[in-house]
Amino acid sequence: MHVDPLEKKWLYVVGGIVAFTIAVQVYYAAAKGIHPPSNVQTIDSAKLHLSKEFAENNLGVHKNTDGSLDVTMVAARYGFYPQEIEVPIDTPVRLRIASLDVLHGLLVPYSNLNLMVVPGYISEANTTFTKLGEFPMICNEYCGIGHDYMYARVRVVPKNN
Amino acid sequence: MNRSITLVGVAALIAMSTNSFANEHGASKARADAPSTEVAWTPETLALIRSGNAQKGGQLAHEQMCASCHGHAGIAQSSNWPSLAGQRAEYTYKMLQDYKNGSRNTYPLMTVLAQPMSDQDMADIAAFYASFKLPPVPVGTPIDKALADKAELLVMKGDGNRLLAPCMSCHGYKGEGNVIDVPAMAGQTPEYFIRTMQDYKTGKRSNDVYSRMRLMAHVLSDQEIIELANYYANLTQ
Amino acid sequence: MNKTITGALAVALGFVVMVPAAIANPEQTANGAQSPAAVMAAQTCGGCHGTMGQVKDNAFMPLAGMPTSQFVLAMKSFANGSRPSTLMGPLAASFSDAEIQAMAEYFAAIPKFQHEANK
Amino acid sequence: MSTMNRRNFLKFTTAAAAATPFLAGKSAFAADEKHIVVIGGGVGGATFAKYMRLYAPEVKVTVIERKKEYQRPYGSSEIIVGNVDMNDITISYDALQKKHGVNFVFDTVTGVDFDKREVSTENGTKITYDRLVVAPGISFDYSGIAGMDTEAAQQAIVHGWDAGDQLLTLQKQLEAVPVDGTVVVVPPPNPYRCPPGPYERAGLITQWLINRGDKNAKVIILDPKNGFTTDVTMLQAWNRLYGFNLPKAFEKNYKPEQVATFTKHETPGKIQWVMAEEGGRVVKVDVAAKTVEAEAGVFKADMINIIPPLKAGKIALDLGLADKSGWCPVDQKTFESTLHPLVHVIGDACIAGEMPKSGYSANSQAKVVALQIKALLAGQPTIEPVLQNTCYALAGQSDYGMFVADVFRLKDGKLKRADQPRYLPFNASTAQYRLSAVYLHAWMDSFTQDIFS
Repeated sequence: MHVDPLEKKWLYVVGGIVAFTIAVQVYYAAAKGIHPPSNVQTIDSAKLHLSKEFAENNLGVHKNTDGSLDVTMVAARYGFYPQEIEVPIDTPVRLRIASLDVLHGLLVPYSNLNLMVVPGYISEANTTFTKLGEFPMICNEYCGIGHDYMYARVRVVPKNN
Repeated sequence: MNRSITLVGVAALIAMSTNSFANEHGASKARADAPSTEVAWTPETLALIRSGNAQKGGQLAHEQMCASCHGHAGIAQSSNWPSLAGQRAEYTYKMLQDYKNGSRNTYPLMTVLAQPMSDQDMADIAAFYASFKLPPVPVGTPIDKALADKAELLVMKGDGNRLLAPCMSCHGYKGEGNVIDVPAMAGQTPEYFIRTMQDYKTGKRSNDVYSRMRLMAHVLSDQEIIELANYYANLTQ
Repeated sequence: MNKTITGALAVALGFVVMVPAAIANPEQTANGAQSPAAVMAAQTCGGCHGTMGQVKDNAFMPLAGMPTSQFVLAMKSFANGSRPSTLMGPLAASFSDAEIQAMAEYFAAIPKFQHEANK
Repeated sequence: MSTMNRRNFLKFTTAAAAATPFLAGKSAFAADEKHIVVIGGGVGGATFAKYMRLYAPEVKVTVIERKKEYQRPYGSSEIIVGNVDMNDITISYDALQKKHGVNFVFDTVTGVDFDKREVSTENGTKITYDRLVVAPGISFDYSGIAGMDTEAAQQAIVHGWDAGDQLLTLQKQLEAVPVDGTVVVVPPPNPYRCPPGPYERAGLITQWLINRGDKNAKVIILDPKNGFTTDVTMLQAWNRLYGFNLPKAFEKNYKPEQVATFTKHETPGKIQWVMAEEGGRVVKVDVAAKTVEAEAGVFKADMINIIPPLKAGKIALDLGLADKSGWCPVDQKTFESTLHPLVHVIGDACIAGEMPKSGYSANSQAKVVALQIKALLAGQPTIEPVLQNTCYALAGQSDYGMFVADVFRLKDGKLKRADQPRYLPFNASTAQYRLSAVYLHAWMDSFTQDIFS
């Protein structure tokens, strides 16, 4: 097969770019431990309510000693629990969420929160809310006929409130 | 903030509603810290329920005198008790387990009946009731059609402002229930429906995982509950 | 509280407090319209099913407001054993058809009892 | 909710007027207002007062009672074994007064002038009545038991059959019983209050000793009778639970195939029942030596609970309402005393044909009397009565219940029970025993509500 030498050079360049991109991702994933915001840990979805972390009384917002917040949530047909959470603005939040039943998604507009909640896994995301107000939590993975109705809210309030 | 106050209130109610007889039998525990139910839908549990023997269940139901309140074919003899005909086996099974270990303590009588039952017994009884068709519109209690119609919006659309999902999203368009343990409600007696919802609303009943029903009941008005009761009683399959 | 204080005062002064019986009570109004025979038959149920069938305990069925046909059917099926029971079988068998009918009419005429949680 | 009609409005105004006792004497009442006075605020008296007001709101009802609070005797044996405490059995008279408009006079009745229709009390109050209802309960007659006739003996060996502090005494005595000690329970002869009660108590004590860890607990019932209400069910339960052996003399009360279902236990059971025919009748008690001498022999015990023969409440005896049997004869249709007109005697104290002396009987009688008095006051004919009794009992274990249930009607002037089965069937299912226990506990509440709230 005849390939024009110029074309050949460009093929090498493109191949190099692809390889570099993959290498960067592999490097960050393997060496720096950076993953997409989900599936950080496994958990038995069927026994979620019997676990310590996702026990009903443990859901919601917890304050850490350094002032940052941990938010524990559960997605279950058809809702997010707790249904409403309140967080102060400009505060680091670590969200950990698990599904009781099927695949769900969690999206909060005006934030970088957009993650899949896969049954059997705990999904984790770090964020900081920078806009005051009430924002819906939306399920963006089709999870059943109640998919549209997974009503829940984040209320971002001023600090020291 | 409101929500957490509510939750504290609910927890307090739960703590207060422990029943003396159940206490005596060790069925009731410190509800505030206990999970809403001990039942987990593991593959083993689901397999056990699938293996339920309806015929054995019928025999057991006879021995346990279930028919006295729930009727021979699972259609309640009087308005006060639920019909069990056509109920999802998982739901019946879960209720029996919840009664047994005190997660549901609204009826001490059921706790006492469930205590001697084995897991297999419960699966059998659940299979027995699941083998019937859902009940027809209850007789003896007049159903208010006008009230029933008013509930349609809530059933089909819910109310986003109150974070209220439509009932049908879980309980089905025909009130037939849904996997795994979402109960069927079609043909249920209005009295029982109202009492159940009020028990959820006040927190007297708390065996719904993650308060899924309590949260709904809490934002429903008493009038809406009555409308829904008529709606579901009036649903025929 | 008030009544106790007034009562104590009156006793101290050698009076007998005769608080007249005058508290309007919906239960009284409901009983007035009933036939004496119906009231007589229905009173036997009260010890378990509550005054006028308005029991507050879950174990017993509230009878107030129960449709006549439902009541009669329940008693008949208890009596002939087709509805299993502990105590209702022997009891239902001891009442006559006329008494059962009278009870049924009595309870059907009483306003339906709402459990406290339902209010 | 309730619309106020003119009559009720008038009553409210009267109520308001009378709330100031200094201004409103009796003159505040309509001259023709009928006044029923009730002596005794127990189950019978309290039920009567509530239902009289319910059935005939125009009638004034005054209850004269010694104690400010009521302690229910039904279910009170559970105090001894610690299942409930005194608070659980103590009931307030508030609802009767506030909700039902019943007058209460907390005082002791000293006499009744039947001609003047006037009751006098210790504080010197005189109360006139149109009809008098006497519900005095029971009193105790120790005269037949040698060794129990002194005050000291009666304080050392208590009956605990009328609620009160004696229950706490029994509780302490039971706790002091040494491991594998012996408890003797002596039920009274017929008739007495709460027919299955003494046997239920014996069962509860047995269960308590077992729960405590006694391997060889021994509860002996020395009985002046050859049977008791619920015996057929109770003895079967004890055979199952406590290694009880059926007395030979009692076997005739079962069918042979039923006797065959009883287990023959090698060792004497944790509970024993010495029936009269086998020498259960007690003749003498030695309080100091803690021995009970029965016809069958002398029994040494660590705790003795004797329920002596009973009679009508003291006030009924003092007022001459009782006959030589110690109980009060009445017209069984209206419960009007046959010895004094315009006086009705209800509850344990009266002779009510085949009706047992029980809380439920008293409750049913009280309602009947309220209806009859309503008719009598209105000059109408009295009504053919129908009454009911239900007694629940535990075998000992708190999930093993049983009952007796009867309906009574008037036949030839006497209350006769309907000829129907009255117990759980011999082959009753476990669910039926368990449910009976649930109903027993539920009944404690619903029954109390029917009377007091």
